[in-house]
Amino acid sequence: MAHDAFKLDDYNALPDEDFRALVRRFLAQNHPPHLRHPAKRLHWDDAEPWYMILSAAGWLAPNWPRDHGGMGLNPGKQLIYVEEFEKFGAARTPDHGMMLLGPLLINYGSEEQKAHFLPRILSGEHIWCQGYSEPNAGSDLANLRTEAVLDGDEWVVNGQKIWTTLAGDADWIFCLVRTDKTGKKQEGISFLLIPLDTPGITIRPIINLELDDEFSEVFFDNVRVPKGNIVGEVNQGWTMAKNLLGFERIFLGGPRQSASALAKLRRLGQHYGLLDDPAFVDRYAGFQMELEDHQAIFSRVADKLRRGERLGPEVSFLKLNQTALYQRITEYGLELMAEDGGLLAPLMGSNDLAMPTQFLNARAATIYGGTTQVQKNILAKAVLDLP
Amino acid sequence: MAHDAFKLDDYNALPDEDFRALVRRFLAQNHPPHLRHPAKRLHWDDAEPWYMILSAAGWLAPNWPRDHGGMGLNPGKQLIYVEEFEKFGAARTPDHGMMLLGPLLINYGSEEQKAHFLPRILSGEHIWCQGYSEPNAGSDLANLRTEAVLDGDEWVVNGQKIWTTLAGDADWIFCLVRTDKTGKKQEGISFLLIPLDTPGITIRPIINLELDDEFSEVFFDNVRVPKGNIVGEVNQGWTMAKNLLGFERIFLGGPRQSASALAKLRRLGQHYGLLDDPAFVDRYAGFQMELEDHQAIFSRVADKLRRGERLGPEVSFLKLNQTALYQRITEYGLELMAEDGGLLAPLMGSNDLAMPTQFLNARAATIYGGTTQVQKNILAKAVLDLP
Amino acid sequence: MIPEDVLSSMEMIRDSARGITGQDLTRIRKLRYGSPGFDRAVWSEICALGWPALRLPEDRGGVGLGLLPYAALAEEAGRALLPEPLIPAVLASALLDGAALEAHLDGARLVIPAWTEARGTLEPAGDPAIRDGKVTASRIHVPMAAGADALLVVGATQSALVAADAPGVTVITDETQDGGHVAAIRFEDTPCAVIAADPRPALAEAALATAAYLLGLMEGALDMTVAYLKQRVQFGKTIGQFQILQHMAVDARLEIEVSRASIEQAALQWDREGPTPAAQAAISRAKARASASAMKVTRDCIQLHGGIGFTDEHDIGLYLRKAMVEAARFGGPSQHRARFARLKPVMQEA
Amino acid sequence: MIPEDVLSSMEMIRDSARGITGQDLTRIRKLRYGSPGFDRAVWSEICALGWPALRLPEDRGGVGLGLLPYAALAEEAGRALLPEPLIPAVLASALLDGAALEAHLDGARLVIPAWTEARGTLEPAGDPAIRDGKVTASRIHVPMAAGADALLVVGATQSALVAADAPGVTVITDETQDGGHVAAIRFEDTPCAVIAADPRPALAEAALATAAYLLGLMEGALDMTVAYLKQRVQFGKTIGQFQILQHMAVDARLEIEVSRASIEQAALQWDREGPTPAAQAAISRAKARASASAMKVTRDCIQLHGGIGFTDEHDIGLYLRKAMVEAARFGGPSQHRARFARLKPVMQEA
Repeated sequence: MAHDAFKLDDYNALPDEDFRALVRRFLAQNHPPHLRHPAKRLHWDDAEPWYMILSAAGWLAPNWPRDHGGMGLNPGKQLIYVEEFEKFGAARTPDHGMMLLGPLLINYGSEEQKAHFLPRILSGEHIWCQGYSEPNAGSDLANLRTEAVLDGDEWVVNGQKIWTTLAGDADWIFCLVRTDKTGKKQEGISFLLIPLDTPGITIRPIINLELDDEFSEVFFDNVRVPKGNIVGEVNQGWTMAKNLLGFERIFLGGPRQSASALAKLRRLGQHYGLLDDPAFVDRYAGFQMELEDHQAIFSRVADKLRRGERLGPEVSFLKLNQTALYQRITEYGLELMAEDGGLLAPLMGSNDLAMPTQFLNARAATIYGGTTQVQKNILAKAVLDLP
Repeated sequence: MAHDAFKLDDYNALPDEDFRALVRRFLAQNHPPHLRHPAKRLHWDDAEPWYMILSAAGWLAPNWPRDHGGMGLNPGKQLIYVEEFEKFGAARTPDHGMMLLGPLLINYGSEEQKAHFLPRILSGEHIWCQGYSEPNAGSDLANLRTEAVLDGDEWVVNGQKIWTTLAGDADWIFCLVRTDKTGKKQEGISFLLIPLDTPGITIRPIINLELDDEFSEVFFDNVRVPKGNIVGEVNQGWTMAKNLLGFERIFLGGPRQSASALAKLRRLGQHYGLLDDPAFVDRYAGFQMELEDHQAIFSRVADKLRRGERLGPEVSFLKLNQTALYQRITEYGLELMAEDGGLLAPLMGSNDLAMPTQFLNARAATIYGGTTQVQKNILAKAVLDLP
Repeated sequence: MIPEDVLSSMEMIRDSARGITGQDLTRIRKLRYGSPGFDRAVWSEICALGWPALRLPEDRGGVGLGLLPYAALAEEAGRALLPEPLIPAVLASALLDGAALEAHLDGARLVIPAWTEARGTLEPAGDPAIRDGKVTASRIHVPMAAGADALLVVGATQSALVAADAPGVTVITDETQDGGHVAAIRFEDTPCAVIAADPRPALAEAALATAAYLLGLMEGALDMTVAYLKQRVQFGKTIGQFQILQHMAVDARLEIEVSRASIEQAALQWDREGPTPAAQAAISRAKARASASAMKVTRDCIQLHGGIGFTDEHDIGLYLRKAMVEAARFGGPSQHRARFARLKPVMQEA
Repeated sequence: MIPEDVLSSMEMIRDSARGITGQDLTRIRKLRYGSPGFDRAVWSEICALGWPALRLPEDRGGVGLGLLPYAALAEEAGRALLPEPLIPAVLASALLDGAALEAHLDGARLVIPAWTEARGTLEPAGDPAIRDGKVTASRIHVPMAAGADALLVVGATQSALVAADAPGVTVITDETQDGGHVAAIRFEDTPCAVIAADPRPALAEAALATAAYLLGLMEGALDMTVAYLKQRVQFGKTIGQFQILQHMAVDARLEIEVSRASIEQAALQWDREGPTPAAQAAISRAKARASASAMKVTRDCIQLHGGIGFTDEHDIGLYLRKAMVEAARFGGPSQHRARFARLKPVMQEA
């Protein structure tokens, strides 16, 4: 593939519309067709070819600076990149290294850490997963208890992480661990990098409602990690992790899920011969209007990024709005299917009609990444200034 | 009118179906036709003829014992009475004397109080209103501050009541007043009877969203009331008032409001020629099903009364369900009217089409008699045993 | 008001049901996604208790109970997520007779009805084509067909009884979300016995029983959820202290209360007056309500559980998956709303 | 993205609007249920600021601003519950010309358009019958007609301008919930001047402006409500501490955020590409959203106020009453959903 055609010295110098066209062309020419609009989060085995294409083209890390091997996009260009990937239905790769760890290392890592880890993320040598949540630290993340105790030159880690996405595919995990039990809960948390092949680590897949093994539990039993695997200062992990919420927050509020559900609803309407049924058309139009409204509010927030403004807590409105819409589309779709909605396999074997799976997937949307209820608590205080 | 035909020695001896037929006959023969399905709560001037008919027939107080001039109905028969009055669309009279004060006097009043007040309620000589809520004691009623201080043989009352229904029509008010400021809020509250022509009382009507003066504020400025006007023991008013919640609680959850709104919706459908419109028919059928479901749950709770069981906190489900339905019917009705929904006067001058007024009225339904939010708080604890 | 004797037979049948259904969902979980997806030994116990004969008059070998006790039984079945095909079997009982009925009732030869050619309807398919004692027809969404000894090809006025292993029977089985399965079945010149009967009243009863099954399912889901709310701690509080979660649980309880009232009222009316249009409409109302409520309640129960609710390991998901299947069986909310509207036109009632 | 120069003209017009609308609702309350229901002196100020000329190109005596700044102005008008007939006047401006336009713009002769014969539509009525310079027609729901100097009888391709006191004009005025009024008007051989114009683009702009008015109204209602939540004490807490009330307020804020985005996006698209089907659809989307959101937000604001919210004395009710009128003007949610579906058939877009 002619990757070089997509390697520019300064993407930011392109007019927005030209860059947008470039992204579209890139996707059209490079994205594996069979991976478009995947019904589930892809495992590494399936995603690897696409990951390596992105890697080879230098398109893997739009948000990293150029001198670390990223595309160095400014916020406006990052948005266009995301928007076009979403619109195209591009598959998400196991991207925790690029999306979360990379920016953290770039901001807080030692030169040695940057030099060692960043290239290996880009090359696909290290696939990362994230160890934040614990059984008793979900919505209340600061309650985490997995602890790391210094013993000579090593941290000894004991505890358990949960909801670790694609842990089975990963080589490394970045964790928030407790390194000090005195003081406030948010203090005494550090950011630690752990190779998953270290003795004492057990990974147990969790089957989710989609009957898929996207998540795992990760157990740490006297896992010994070199002292230097801490990123930034000891006990500063919470602050660092919070500060990094930026680029990926807008991802959580993108229209992708609702758009995908609405596309399925349209296919179902076609399948059942309802495209001229007034009741169906009315419901469909209502959902399409809501989706376009969501795209409008998403663009409005994106415009803030483009103007170089920092995203405030109100970015959470995107997730609230999108996930609620996503759920309602799938609920209607499921009811529309009548008895077919109870079938386990996709109707006619077609992912385009797999509304029951999408319905189940939508259940998670209001739980992960901050439950709807917790987000509203935060918004009440942060945006409406309620007590 | 042949009232005597409806005077029986023992209504409870009649089989239920016979009694039901009797109530229907009574209403058909005696209820003033122009007062059926009133759009608003009737003032005394309008309600008086109907009140006097009930009084003359001995049908005013279904819930009072016969030896106090009531009908002496058992719970099952009371239900039938209420159900048939609701079904018929019988007008509610200013009935606080019969509904609330009467049972309280019968249970807790002195012989002298019973002998004096009960006959005057029945005869229409005394029309009563209720003084419970205050500006800072709404949902949190126990917070009430209107105080009565004993000065010789008189209570001196100072303070303010609000949301007093039909105060302007009443001769007397029964109040919860604070007689002791020490101890818990619920203690130190007494039940006091006050003639509204006592010097120092000012009544100020409050115009509500329906632009109607159903409610008033009542101000007490050194109002002197005879010591003997306390009902029951001093400082026991809260307990007495709470204990009396029975017969009238089921009233709050009856289907009347939703039934009335649905009847208007049907008339509107007719008026706009929508009775064959599939979208209208679908929505209408949905509401009718919900109304019948409500009637089913209402009957189920009523059956408990019939079996002589005491109504628990779950009776509040009736009000929650009915008021939510009532609001949704009127919201749909209003939207159906399009620009006509913005008109102040009833369409075509017909109360049968007065959906905007009904819509506004429905706003109050989830506020008065315990807001939806406060009721759910109570139910969470009382029914689900949540902490 | 439900008569005292009916109330007590409802209590009795509930007790007997609890004996079968057990205390937890371990058995249910084990049977999922297997074949036939239910336990034939449990089915024998069920037959021994006379459940498939519940609605049959005593002169047909039945127990002669009303629809209300049947609903109470179905509710208990739903609370336990019973996978055994109780409701299809009761439907078959209503249509069978003679030796076939006897074998069906004693559990020796389980008959599953195949009554529809279309999704989203309570109307039976047209009569199957029967010539020279052989039936040709297609049916879809036949529940638990892989566990049947015989199939009843139900038509609007006559039905055909065939052995499951008879020639000309082609079964395509699809798994369902709850761990059970349904079949699309083609009958091609399959030897059969012909039975004349109108299946509509029995189909309406099946709809009502399914509503009751969903009611029990909601109760089970909410009970589990309320227990979780009292136990799970976040932000230093049991999460049941959070007002927003309390109100979600109260809303779920209300859905259950209304569903119960709707179902019991419909069954009472049916037992009193038979399949009148009003009683038919009441059944549609109850099924529409229970289907919609069950979906809402089980969805909200997942949300109230948070992350753990999205795992297949936690039992709360079993209720949602079962609701996904049963909410649509014998008609879902929109079909029953349309049926109600046909039975009770707008202008008919105040 | 909104261009910088448009953003700054939006800011300017907002500032100028705030100069007119004042800080509280005392004036609004006084004008309710009177005739003409608005203040002619304020109207003169409004004209002096050039608002009715806002959308007109400069060569027609206008300000030449886009739909986005107009929406910003309408939003401020809505926040203040402005009773003066701004949106009808802007609609008239688009259709008038010559001396009539001039007199309309400078406030000397206010023209109110009468464009519909039916409720629930954004389609103009058919052309009025005009013979020998005299018009015969009927129009309904003409806003604030009692305050008009002239009426424009709008038709699909031509319109007729008549003096309000011309012979043959019969006006039946009905009060509206917000304290304003509308008229059903019969024109019978009324002398008129004829104007040829297609009113549809201007009607679509009026729909978008009404959406923006509703947006401002929601903002005003929620601001007042959030202030109340911080001040009202019950059970020993400011009620804004109760999670359930917090979430209701957050939900209202979300409705507002989405309405704003929808409105601004539709206006931006219209300013860019003119009345294309896609831009028309975007306006329908924005109006449907704002109408539905405004009803929901103002209803919930009443609930959040509790008892005091149900009194006419408290200002929060003014927002609900205004929403009851404006939500339906130039089409409500169901009409605009249908219009959207016509403009964007199901299969058209992903």
